[in-house]
Amino acid sequence: TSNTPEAPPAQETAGGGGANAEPGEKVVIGFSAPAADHGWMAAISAAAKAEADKYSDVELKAVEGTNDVNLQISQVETLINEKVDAIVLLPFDGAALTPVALKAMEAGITVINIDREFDSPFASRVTVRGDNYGMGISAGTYVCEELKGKADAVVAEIAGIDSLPLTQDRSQGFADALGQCGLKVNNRVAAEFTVESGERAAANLLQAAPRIDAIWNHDDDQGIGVNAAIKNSGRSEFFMVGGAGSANVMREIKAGDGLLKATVVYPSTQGADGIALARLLVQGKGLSDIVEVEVPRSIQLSAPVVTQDNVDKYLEAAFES
Amino acid sequence: MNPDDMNPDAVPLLSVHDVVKRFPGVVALGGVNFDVRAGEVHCLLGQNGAGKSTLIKVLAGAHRPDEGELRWQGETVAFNDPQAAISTGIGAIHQELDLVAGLSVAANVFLGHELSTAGFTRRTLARERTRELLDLLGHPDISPDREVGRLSAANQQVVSMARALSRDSRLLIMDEPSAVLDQDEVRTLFRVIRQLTTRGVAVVYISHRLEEIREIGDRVTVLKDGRTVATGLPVADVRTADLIELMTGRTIEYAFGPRTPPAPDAPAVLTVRGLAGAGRFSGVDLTVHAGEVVGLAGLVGSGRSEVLETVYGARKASAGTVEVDGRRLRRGSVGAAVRAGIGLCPEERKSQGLLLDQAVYRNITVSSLSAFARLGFLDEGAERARATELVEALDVRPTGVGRAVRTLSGGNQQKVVLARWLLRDCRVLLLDEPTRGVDVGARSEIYQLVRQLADRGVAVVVVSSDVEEVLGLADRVLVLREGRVVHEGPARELDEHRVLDLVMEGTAA
Amino acid sequence: MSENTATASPTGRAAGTGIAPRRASALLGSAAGRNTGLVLALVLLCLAGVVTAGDRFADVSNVLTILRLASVIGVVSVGMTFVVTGGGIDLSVGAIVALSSVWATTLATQAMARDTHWLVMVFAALAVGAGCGLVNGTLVAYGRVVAFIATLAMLAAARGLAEIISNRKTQIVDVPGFTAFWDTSPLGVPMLVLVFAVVALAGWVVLNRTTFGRRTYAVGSNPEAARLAGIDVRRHTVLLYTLLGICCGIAAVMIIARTTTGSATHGGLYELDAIAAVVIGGTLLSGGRGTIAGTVFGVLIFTTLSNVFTLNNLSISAQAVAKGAIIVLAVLLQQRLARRSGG
Amino acid sequence: MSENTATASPTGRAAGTGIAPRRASALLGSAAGRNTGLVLALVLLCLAGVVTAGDRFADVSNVLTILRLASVIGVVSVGMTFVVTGGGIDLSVGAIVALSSVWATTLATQAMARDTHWLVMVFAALAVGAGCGLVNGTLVAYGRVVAFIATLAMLAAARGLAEIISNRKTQIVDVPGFTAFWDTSPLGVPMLVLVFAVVALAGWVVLNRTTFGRRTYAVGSNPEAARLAGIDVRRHTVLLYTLLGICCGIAAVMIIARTTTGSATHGGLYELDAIAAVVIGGTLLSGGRGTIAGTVFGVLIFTTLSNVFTLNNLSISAQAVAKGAIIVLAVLLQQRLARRSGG
Ligand SMILES: Nc1ncnc2c1ncn2[C@@H]1O[C@H](COP(=O)(O)OP(=O)(O)OP(=O)(O)O)[C@@H](O)[C@H]1O
Ligand SMILES: Nc1ncnc2c1ncn2[C@@H]1O[C@H](COP(=O)(O)OP(=O)(O)OP(=O)(O)O)[C@@H](O)[C@H]1O
Ligand SMILES: [Mg+2]
Ligand SMILES: [Mg+2]
Repeated sequence: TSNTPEAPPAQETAGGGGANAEPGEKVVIGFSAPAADHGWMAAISAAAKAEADKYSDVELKAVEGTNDVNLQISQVETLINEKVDAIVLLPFDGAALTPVALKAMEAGITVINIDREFDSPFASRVTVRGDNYGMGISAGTYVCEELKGKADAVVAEIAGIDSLPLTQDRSQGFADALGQCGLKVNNRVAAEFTVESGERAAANLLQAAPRIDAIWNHDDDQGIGVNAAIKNSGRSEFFMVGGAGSANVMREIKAGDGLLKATVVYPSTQGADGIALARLLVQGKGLSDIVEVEVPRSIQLSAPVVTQDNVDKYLEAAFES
Repeated sequence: MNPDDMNPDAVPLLSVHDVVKRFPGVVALGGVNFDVRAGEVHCLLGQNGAGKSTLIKVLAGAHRPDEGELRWQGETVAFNDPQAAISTGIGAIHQELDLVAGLSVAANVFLGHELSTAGFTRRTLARERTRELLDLLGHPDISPDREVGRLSAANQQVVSMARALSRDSRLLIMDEPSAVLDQDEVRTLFRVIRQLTTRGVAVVYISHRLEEIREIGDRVTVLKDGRTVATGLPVADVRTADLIELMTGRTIEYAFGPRTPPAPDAPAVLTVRGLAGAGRFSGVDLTVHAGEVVGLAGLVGSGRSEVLETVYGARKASAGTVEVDGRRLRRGSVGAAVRAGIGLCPEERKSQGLLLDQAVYRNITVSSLSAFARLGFLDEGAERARATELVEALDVRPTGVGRAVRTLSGGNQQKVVLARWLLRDCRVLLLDEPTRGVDVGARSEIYQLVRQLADRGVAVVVVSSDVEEVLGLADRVLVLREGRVVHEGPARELDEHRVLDLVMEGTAA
Repeated sequence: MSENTATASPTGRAAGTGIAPRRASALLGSAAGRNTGLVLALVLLCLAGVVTAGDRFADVSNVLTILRLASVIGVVSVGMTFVVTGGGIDLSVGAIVALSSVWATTLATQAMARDTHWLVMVFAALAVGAGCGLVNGTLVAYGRVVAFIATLAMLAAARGLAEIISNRKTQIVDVPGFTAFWDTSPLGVPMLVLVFAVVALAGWVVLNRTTFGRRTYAVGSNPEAARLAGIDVRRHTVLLYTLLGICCGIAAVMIIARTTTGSATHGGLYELDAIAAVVIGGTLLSGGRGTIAGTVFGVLIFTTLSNVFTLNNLSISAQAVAKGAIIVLAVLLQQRLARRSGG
Repeated sequence: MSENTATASPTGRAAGTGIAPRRASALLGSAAGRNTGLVLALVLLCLAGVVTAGDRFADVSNVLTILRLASVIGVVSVGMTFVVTGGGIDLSVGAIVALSSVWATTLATQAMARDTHWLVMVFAALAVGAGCGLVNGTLVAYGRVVAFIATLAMLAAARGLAEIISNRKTQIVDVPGFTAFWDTSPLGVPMLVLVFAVVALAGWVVLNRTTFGRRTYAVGSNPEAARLAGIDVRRHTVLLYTLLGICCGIAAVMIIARTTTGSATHGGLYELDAIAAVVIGGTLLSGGRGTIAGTVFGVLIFTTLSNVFTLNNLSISAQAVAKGAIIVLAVLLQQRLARRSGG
């Protein structure tokens, strides 16, 4: 795929300027992620590739995205066989990919774990985590603030693929945060991170709840479909909070004329971060902007709430879905 | 019509020159020559597997010949698909019923040349025209709206004929149309054929019943092993014995020899009491002793097949009991019947009898697998060896037991079903139309076989629409009418007329 | 079976008169008999909806929501009914919907649509759908590739192509005429539902009242017999897949209208949904038997089911378990009734 | 078909002697003939791998990687071959794998396994698989629910149940004996691959050398004729689905071993992969014809394909398109060759 858009300039801070940008020894990086079957995941892969293209000393081997852990394991095995220097791995299921990641580490390959965490600290050198639970907390807190004083407010949630642990984490965070202000999730449906499924889930949801005060939708890509359903129903008594932070949504927030008031960023830059970190690690460099000599073991990205007030800051790094 | 009335020098309607058709490993047609004149009934004779159906399929555009030439009124033609043959004016009734089971009678009759305006079917018109055709064929009882799959084999054959008549063919080919018909219906068929020929339509007629050939045929062509051994013989001038010799290369005693009935004190093997099948038949009592052959006579649709199938457990009885050697069988369980030693050669060999895509030997051994198995592991060598013995005993051609049954000719397929039960050494053998589509030679072999089995103490029940066959084969005959036994008695006390009377009584009124 | 009861007298000879009225009632009975189970299942489902969700279920806007949700997959299922009745199967429908939706919403197509008329987008979608169907049909009929494999290959290829073309981005539609048209609700019926109704009706007419439909049954039931009757079975097969392809194109337009986007992720698992609706509607997977009415009921049952679940705020996993159980019960019910009506 | 060439002399009478050796060679010939296309496709694929990736492809560890990947879906496909040959289909295999994997790794099961023996987990998985298969088979054979629908219902129900039991969490295995056992590689062959080999071999023996296998062909070829030949078709059908369920249980154990987890998301889309492998291997979806060897080749072709793609760093969407094209080419190749050897 060609990647004209949004090679995120903001992220260059990860590699830093200065010495770290200088070409070093050649680094072969393997990259494996779940199937790019929705916008955020596609953006992750695209950003990784774009990041790799920036460095003349990085060769990227990106393998077929898949939602079959069995296949993903074998892809990592292939990368091990190929003796790549580092593997940036966004596992479909963190726990399930742990054994093979351990195998890679034992083979002397630097493994960078992205987003969904392994269950062994020895399975990766660095973990770049999005914060799914935190995302739910952020969304819940925002909803609480907006609905302050409305004790009987109806809150709805449109989750992503419900069988994924990350969805569970997000929902848990959301419920916990709402609990703090005495609210709860009154109606919950799940979609599949796709536009179409979002429309379907939302259409049914709007029938299920005749009155809604706030909706949190986990994923901005499916949000396009959610919007279509809302428009179709002609309802407007509520406000909506998104998730992931696509460029579309940010522009909508900026315009401020829709029901969408905020979105919780789930950085799609993780893939790019992983590539940059892998390169530094293999070349034996540190993060030049911090004092620490070594690259840290764990980086947790924050899940900030983007509203009309601060949208400009995030718009540039947002992914086009 | 008498062939002498026609001008033999006129260009034949269709002539066939040195046609060759090969299948993998088999030369089905090895050089066939014959010609058909307008207005004649040309009979094709030959043993099972001689190549008759293959020839028909070549003429109907369903097979492309490998060599040779077809001429239509003197012009060379090549049929690349059935459509080409149809539009030339050739209609065919194929041996294996070529109907679409899920469609109505009317839809089947006009399949491929639907009555329509602008693509929309004209159902009322089709229904009317179908009814006319069925009337012509003596079957006003078949509703044009009936689903064809629910009709009896005989009625399906009638639909097939109606369909062939629905197109104005100049040449009509009939591949064993009479195999499933009873005598009454055959007579109607002949009447229709005569009407056609007086209009100048040519008919190619295939049958294994030589007496039919005598009655309807003008000229006859004989095939043997895919070659014409005689062609264009005027029927009136050849003796039946000569025809048989041309077909088989030997003479066959085509009659039922005298037979000693079983000892009167022979034990009863099969005892059926008060058997009934929901709404179809009831109150059937039947006792068959060791070594006895019992015949079931009746009209098509009188319920004979259903009685057999119910005895066998393939249909659930609504009342009554079945005992073998004094032990009562579990109702509605084929497994129990087979274990007790009953075997059934079903009426519809394709849909009920055969695993068409499986090898011949697998079809033969399927009911006796445990005999070839130790701890569930099969001895395939032994299977093939036993199957080969049977195939040779029954003269199934070609003999290779590894070939798929689908590639055998109709009559040979029938023998494969028989072989299955011969292998099992049954106590009771139920035969439903066992000689349907079987050639003269094989038929007398099957008769002998049935007698041999009986002599070995097997209890045999035979259903056949061929009254002569029932009388000749059976020791005792039961006549069924509308699902009830209306007569029971020794075969020698009956003759054809008496049986026909019994069978028809009531329905004629 | 019910037909027999009416027309086959024990003698096997029904009187010439009297056949017609009996036949008519038998036919009616059989049509109802064939679908009573489905109708009943749907009615029970609706009852469950009313009991558990009351007015929220039995509400015009909710019914319209169900119908709108049913329409896209419904159009695909109607096309699928033809292919399955004709003895085939098509796993690529979802992928074709995706590819058509992407193709119809590329920047180039949209630009052209804005310059000329939004029907350009519709044509693009239909053409892509028909093209894919044509390829499927040709592979199956002339290449003699098993339908399952040929269409599985198309599934992979079409979705891959859709991703390449869209660069995995969701393509948002910005052709005013297009959205405006699809937002209308003539006579209070949303345009989507109207299109579904028209497609279903047309499908019914074609399958039951035309030579094409008649031949579809024949080809599916006994291709050899159809061939011997002079039907060009291979050409017919190609036509069937092409027809389904066109239905996918229509579905693509509908989904573009519904979501205002084209995307390579559209139509996910449609193959399973459509085949399930068709099969539960009584169409035989082995070909030769199929009804459009049954398919429509099948689609409605599935859509209503998920609507009722959502109205009741059921957890997704519990929904799945319940769905499995309900499907089986519906089919068993349908069977018992069909057997009873058959006598 | 090639058998005919060898055994059927034009006179229709092969000499009594000489049959045996001829038959043997014919059998060999036919087995090769039936699969030459597949073998060739696999060889071509491997060639492509060697040409494009050189030593990285033709490397023991890479071959083992391919085989390891093939083993889980391979075991399911072997079971699927039985069901499809017997005239059925099973869409629930992936869901059964998920449910078995979850059941075998619940805290309770693991606690019991630690207290007694890790085989407890294996038994749990097999029992769950067999149970689901039994339900499928019973619905199809005795409930007369169309296989497509019955197993679709099972798909929904089993996955839902797996989610409920696991509470949608990935369950991590912590039974030392279990992991240790599966990590061994007797004679350099990974345990997973060994299990696959054993299952495939056993499957071949059962299908080709036992009464059970023979009955499977009979039931799939013509169930009515099989019934009238005295085979208990319904019981046999139940056994077939149960057998497949057990294979799913084995596959679940294998995937637990491979990932050290049990999860409701395991086995996603296995139904499609398994059926595709079975069908590309020459098994007829309509039943009556099937070979285990073909299925194994089918699985290997699909896994090798994805390995070659991975080695070549192909873009993901391009892979999908290429995959579609290659599948069709493989089948067409297979067909041309089969026809040649047959004609
Ligand atoms: N599709 C086929 N494939 C292989 N062999 C075939 C095929 N069709 C027919 N044959 C063979 O061709 C020969 C002629 O068969 P055909 O059906 O024409 O015989 P027939 O004269 O009609 O016999 P019957 O009286 O039994 O109907 C047989 O040996 C048969 O096995
Ligand atoms: N399953 C069925 N559904 C409807 N009608 C049936 C069914 N089975 C049989 N019949 C009808 O019942 C009648 C009796 O059939 P059966 O086959 O027993 O008669 P038969 O005396 O053996 O005649 P034939 O010589 O045609 O076999 C036939 O008219 C047949 O069409
Ligand atoms: Mg014949
Ligand atoms: Mg009968």
